[in-house]
Amino acid sequence: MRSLFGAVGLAFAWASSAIAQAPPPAPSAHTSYSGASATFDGAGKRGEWTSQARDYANTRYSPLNQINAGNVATLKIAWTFSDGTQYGHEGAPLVVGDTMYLVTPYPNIAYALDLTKPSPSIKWSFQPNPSPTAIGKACCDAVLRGWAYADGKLIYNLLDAHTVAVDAQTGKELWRAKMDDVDKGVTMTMSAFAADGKVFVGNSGGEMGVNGWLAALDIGTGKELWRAHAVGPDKDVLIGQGFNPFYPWMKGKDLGVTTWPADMWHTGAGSSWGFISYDPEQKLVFYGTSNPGPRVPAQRPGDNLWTSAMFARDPATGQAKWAYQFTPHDQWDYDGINEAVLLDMPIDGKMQKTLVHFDRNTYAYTIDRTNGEVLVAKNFAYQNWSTGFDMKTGRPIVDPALEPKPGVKLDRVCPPDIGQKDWEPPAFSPNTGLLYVGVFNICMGLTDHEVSYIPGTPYDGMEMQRFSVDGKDGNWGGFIAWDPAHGKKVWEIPEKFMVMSGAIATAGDLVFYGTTDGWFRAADAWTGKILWSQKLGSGVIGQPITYTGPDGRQYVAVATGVGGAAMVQKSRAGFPPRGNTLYVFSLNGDAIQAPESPSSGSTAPATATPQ
Amino acid sequence: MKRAVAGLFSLLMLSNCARAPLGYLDGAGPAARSIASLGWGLLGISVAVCLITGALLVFSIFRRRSQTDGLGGGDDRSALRWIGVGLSITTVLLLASAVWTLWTVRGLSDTSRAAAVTIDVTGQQWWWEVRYRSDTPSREFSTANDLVIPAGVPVQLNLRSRDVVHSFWVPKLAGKMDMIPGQTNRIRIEADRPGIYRGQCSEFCGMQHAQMAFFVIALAPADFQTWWNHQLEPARSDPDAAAQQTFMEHCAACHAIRGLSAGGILGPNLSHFGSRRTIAAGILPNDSRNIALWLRDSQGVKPGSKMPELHLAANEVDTLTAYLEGLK
Amino acid sequence: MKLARLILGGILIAAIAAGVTGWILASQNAYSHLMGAGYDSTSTMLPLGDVAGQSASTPPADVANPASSDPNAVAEGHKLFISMNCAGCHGYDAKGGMGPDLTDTYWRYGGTPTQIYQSIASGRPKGMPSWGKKLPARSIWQLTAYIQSLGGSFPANAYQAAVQGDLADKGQNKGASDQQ
Amino acid sequence: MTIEAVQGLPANERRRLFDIWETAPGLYGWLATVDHKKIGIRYLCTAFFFLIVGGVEALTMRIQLAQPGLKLLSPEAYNQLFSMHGVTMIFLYALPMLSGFSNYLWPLLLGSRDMAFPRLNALSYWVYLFAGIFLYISFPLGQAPNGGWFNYVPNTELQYDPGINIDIYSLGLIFLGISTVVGSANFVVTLLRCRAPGMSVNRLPILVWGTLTASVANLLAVPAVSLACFLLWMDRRYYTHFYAISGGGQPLLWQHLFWVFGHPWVYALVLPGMGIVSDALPVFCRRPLVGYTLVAISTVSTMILGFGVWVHHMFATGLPIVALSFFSAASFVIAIPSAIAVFAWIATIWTGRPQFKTPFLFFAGFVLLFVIGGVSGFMTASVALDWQLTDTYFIVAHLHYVLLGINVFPVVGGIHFWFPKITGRMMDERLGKWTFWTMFVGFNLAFFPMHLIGLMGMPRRVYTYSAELGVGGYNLLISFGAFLFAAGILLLLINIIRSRTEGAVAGPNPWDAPTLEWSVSSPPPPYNFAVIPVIASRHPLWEDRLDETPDRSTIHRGLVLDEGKETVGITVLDAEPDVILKMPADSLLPLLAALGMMVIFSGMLFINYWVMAAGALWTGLVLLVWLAPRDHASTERPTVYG
Repeated sequence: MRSLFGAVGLAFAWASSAIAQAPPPAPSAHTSYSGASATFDGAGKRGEWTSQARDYANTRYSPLNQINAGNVATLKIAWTFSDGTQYGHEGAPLVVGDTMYLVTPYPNIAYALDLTKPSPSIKWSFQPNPSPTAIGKACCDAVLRGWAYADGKLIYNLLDAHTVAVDAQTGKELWRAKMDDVDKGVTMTMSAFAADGKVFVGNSGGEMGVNGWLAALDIGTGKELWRAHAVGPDKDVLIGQGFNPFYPWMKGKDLGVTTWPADMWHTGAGSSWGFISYDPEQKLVFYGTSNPGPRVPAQRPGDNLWTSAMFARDPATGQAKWAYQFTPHDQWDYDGINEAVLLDMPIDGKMQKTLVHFDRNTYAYTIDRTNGEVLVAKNFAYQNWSTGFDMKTGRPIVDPALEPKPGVKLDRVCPPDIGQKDWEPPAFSPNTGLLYVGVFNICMGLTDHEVSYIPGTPYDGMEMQRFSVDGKDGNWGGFIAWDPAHGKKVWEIPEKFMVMSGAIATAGDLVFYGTTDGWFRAADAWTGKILWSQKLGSGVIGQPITYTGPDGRQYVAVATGVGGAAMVQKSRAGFPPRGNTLYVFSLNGDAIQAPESPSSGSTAPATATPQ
Repeated sequence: MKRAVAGLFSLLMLSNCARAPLGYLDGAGPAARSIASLGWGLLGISVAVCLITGALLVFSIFRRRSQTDGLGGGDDRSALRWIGVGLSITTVLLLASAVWTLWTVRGLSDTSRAAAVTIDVTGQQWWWEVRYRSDTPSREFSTANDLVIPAGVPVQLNLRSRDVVHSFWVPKLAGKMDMIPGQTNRIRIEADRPGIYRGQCSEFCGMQHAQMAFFVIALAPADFQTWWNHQLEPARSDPDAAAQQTFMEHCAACHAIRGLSAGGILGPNLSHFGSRRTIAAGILPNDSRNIALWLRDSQGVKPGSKMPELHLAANEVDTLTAYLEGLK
Repeated sequence: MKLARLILGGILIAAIAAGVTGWILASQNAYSHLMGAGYDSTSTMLPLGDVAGQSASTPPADVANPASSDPNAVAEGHKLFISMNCAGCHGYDAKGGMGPDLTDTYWRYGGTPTQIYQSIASGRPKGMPSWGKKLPARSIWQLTAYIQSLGGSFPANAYQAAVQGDLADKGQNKGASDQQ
Repeated sequence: MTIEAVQGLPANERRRLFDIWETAPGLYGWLATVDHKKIGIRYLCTAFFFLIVGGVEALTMRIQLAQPGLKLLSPEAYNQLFSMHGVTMIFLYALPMLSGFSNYLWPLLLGSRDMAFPRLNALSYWVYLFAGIFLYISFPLGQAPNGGWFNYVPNTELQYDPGINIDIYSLGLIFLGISTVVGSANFVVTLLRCRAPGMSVNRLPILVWGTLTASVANLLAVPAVSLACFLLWMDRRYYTHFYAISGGGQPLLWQHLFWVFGHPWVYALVLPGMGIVSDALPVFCRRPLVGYTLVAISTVSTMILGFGVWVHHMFATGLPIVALSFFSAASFVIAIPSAIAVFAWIATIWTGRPQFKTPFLFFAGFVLLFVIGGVSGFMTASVALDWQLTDTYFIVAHLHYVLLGINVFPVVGGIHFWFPKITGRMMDERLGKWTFWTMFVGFNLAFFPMHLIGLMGMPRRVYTYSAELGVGGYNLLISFGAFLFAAGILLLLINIIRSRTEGAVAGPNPWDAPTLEWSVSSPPPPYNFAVIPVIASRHPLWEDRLDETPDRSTIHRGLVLDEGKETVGITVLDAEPDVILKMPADSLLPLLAALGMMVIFSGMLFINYWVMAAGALWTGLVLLVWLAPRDHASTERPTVYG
């Protein structure tokens, strides 16, 4: 049976690589394309995966190489685990020591799985019982993008705008902090991010006219240390003396107020629901802010700072060091929440401390992370809203014909609201110097409707139809390798559906990613040749990880469970059913085996449920 | 004779017309004034033509004739010559009028003087949204049915419609300009001196077209700045939390008040409602009696209005009235 | 010929009389809809509470939508659907998004006019806000009329099926619930 | 119907002709007649009926507007009334009334026995009648059109007007358009082929010129509005986006299509009226019209220019200034042909010897109203001034001076003038004068003050107005005037009814008029002319007295054509006899075809495809029978009598 699977997988891998774009001539003797490197600070032990991105720099790179281009074809399912939930599964399981931590989408049940036993073996589970009201307030499915582990605690956000910390050993709730009011449309879907002794959380609800913020909580108590808003006066945004953005148009007093019509900033969104990164050397955290509210630009003339932007903040005080707005006066809901990958690389011969950010607006930015200067800004996929990029001002040049006007239909704006890359995080390999990222190939028909702010209802107004750039039967997505120093695409694997899963890269020169229609693939990091593919039970929009088990084997794990923004494709043929299952792979499917006789005395899993 | 008397009578009436609140034979700004002088000119020509032709007609009917039997009559050729003379005069008059018209149009479309303020006016069934534009977005705000402008300077208006075709008309200040969905028509108005000028929708726009009026209030430039700054402040917070709660429950889905989390855009923004002249688009003076009447019986006052019957309790009407009136 | 004229004249006069009377009556009638008359009495008849959660309680009478006789109701309801941000959750085509699809025949909380009215007026647990105070009864009935017009509504006689979420019943074996 | 009144032809011959041409008796004949005179009278009566209906609508509105803030009518009722008033007066009264005159008079004026296509003529009437009924069915349904006769989108799109009100309007106008186009084509071909020999273009009565240019204009203009209405119906019922900006449509497209039709149409409503005056006024001045050629040319040039001024209805829509300037200049220029006509009429009166008969009063009154309506039009032609004038009561005053002045006054004058020809009896002269003065005074009381309230800024199409405007007193006066005017119409009606039976017997030519229709008995025999006359001048009956040329028309000698229902067809330019045209007998086909179309349009109204298909099948079958091959014309030489 397994060999049959393998054969099918192999056959498919071969077939898929045949349809993949022909790779460019490989660089001689495998030298890094960009010369970029990362520090990998904050990563756990070599075989662990202790945070969503594995390290502070957001690389999703694992030094494991047991599985490599030579043997990946024999990868098989070792074990699976179903949690029974139906909403989209977007997070990466964490492996700390011998335990794997997994949190489901709403109702946000946490599971600890004991990896020393034949899996899955539930160590404990925890049911936080968030309010069901939150389901109807979450814009894009009742998802959760990840969870953090720090100081023996599993810390994560609940959909109903709470943050909860659970004892990683026992599954007992340690603290629960109410961060905002779900009745006003605030939900929390981002992954908590632990660094510098704090945990950082932000809100979702950019479609609901919320006021966006990022907060730092004390890991031990859940006490709020500071909260930085994205809109409003400088004292709310935590902009003070030390704030020094690179571009002059972002300097000035209370720009979070003056770039909005009177009082409109109160409902100006700018929520933070993407991944955070941290530079311990400079003591800066980096994160993006969402679209302005309402999504209809005609109702909010001005640049609408600090929405669709990125902040660099001091984790101790929250004070901003610099900020950069990717899409001033964001007219198409492009957001700026996508993550920053912190890399050092030579640009024009000079070594620079940079961050790389694939924006939903289809520009891939390489930015000096010390001051916010844009060093490279190039399109990583097709777009038509911008006719170019002004390197002097750091502003994209907008095509006036594609600026929406209420009630007037625009037939084709590319990309649509979800960009050509949404929140799904890229991976970086220091060997190739490339970033690997799932992208889209789509456009939208757009009609804006002026919209009322009614608390708890969408402050939205965008009527959209999304379709492939290439017409009716065209592909909706792909997976690319990107050279961040030169702003060039190195290779691309076209995919029928949007690629909404995260990617990882390994020292085995492999990259792993999943597709909306349920394929999980391994590709050669240098050439993009698909070396292995496996069809799974539902679509993959989660993030894979790789770890070393207690048995010394390298495993690759990914959770399926289609949902989230991928649901915009649900009416297309081949779209998979919902349903969440964790799949764990190993070479030949080997795993820890059950004892000879099924033990009746095996310990029942401990459950902790707040009553 | 009868015509002549009627003509004289009507001339007397015309000066009356000019003084009427919507009369445009007496302009209060440069644009309206240049049209008014054109109007007086063409009116003069018209009256003269009517009087002369009328006199010719009457005389031709009653003039004394030599008594001859049978058919025929005067000489066709001389008659044709007189027709030629009449035609020449007509042509000259028409040419002169056309030149005068085009000259006036040229003056009206002159934009060499920079506009002091740009205001978006958006027509909708059956009221006017007025939005003040600024290079500093935070100085922008919305109000309704009162168009406050600085006197003595040109004001640029961007006219749009949110539903059907409307037409923006302040006869004392400028001619009409239609508000057509999907396009922005631009017009300039200027008032010579502070004052209040009536405006009216003048394109049929559905059931309540008749009751879609507004007022232009021209202030001295300094007063205008004071007014603008005052408008930018959030609405005065009413100590009566019950009134705010009632407002949030029953009104906020359609009306906005800055400072509350009320952000409805279907109806006028009520942030400084208490300082407006009228309610329901220029049809009722803004006083507590009328506010209460409007809250109780909007469909009786303005049938078909988009303001629904709210079926409020009497005490709710009272608290809301006091609250709204207090939003100065 | 004379008879023909007489008959013709008679018909003409009768037609004019009928036309004028009809116009006065009908246009007054159409007007009364705009005034909102005729809605409030019905709304007070509606039982409050979560219909779907109380299968044991007596189901509410099959109240027909009082807006169904108003030719403008569906159009007005559609406008409200957009302007009250319903479309933000349920989609501009009402085929769902953040909120459920309103065009299919699956109803979480029942698909009769009364139940739809209830869902709008009182809200529902999974994030549906309550509109009972924000909107007058007439507007909610217009919204109900629009949602009924989407084709996913149950006919009134399939009421039991709506309550039980069982399409197979289709209201044919109404006695089934009595035997339970 | 005395055959003896006709001179020349022997009685048995006339009997034979009578038998050939007379409509069959009884109900069948009543439904199947193709006689242009009967159809013309039907047109006149139906249009007069709609005039009264539209008038009653106007009076109702005038009660509502008599004082500020009255609440007699709800806004919806008022909007339906003013829309139907416009639709009725413009579409169901003004043009059909003129078609009635032209239908009745054209063959008589041209010396023919019938129109070129008698069955089309009947079809045109039936379609008009059914379209009128179609439009008025909306009343008992309480859903009459309520978007004004101009029906601007998007106010009339489904989103803003969800009833069937506008569907009735758009389908009704398409339906009526069929009647107009068919009728116009018939007039044009009749002119080209069915004139009497010798009736060259320079001998045509001005009424013929007027109706001809109007008909050509209709052929070009009506398709525009039919298309506009069809697109609107598609927008409303099939969710297309011709006018909706949400789908890339253009609201201004409607205005362009509508006014490209609307403005020429207004001229089509007045040119035949001006023709009536140009033909009948000289009779009462006892001399031919001064400047016939000039007037004929001005008629045609008015129409041509009329196609180039439609944008003056859209001066305030934000079109580019250059375009506005062009259309403004064109609108000034169009005053010139009208001035020619006015000067010609005054010169005719001046050089003639007026006889103060009732028709003369109407025609002379018309000249004054024409001038007033003309100069107010001249004011609105000025683009800058129009920005103030448009959509105020000044325009209401202007258009009523134009449409009532140039259509109703000549029409009422024309009724007095041709009543003896149609019925054989004179109308009462004393009552006629009372009618004139009541109407004239009432008219000016009702509409002259509208200029003033327009200048005072009272907007049009409002169901009520504020007392602050200061126009309450004028409005009361206007309402009084309107009722006085209506009283005049009532007097006219009384006069018509009384004189039909009690009027003095008229004889063939009671006014001693010069044109061909007065050469036959009153009322004319079914075959019009016993022999086909040969025409030698513009004034066949005044030739001996005027003695302009040595040639004389031969009226009682000529072709007899008694082999069947026949008339003569001429060559287009020279008016030489060419063929003998076989005319169709009574036929139910026109009625049946019109009924079928009524079914189609009813199906379209309620979007019932079965009804539509049934109607289409029915109409198709009727047309198939209609078009079955038949002996149309014969080239045999006609026999000549005398």
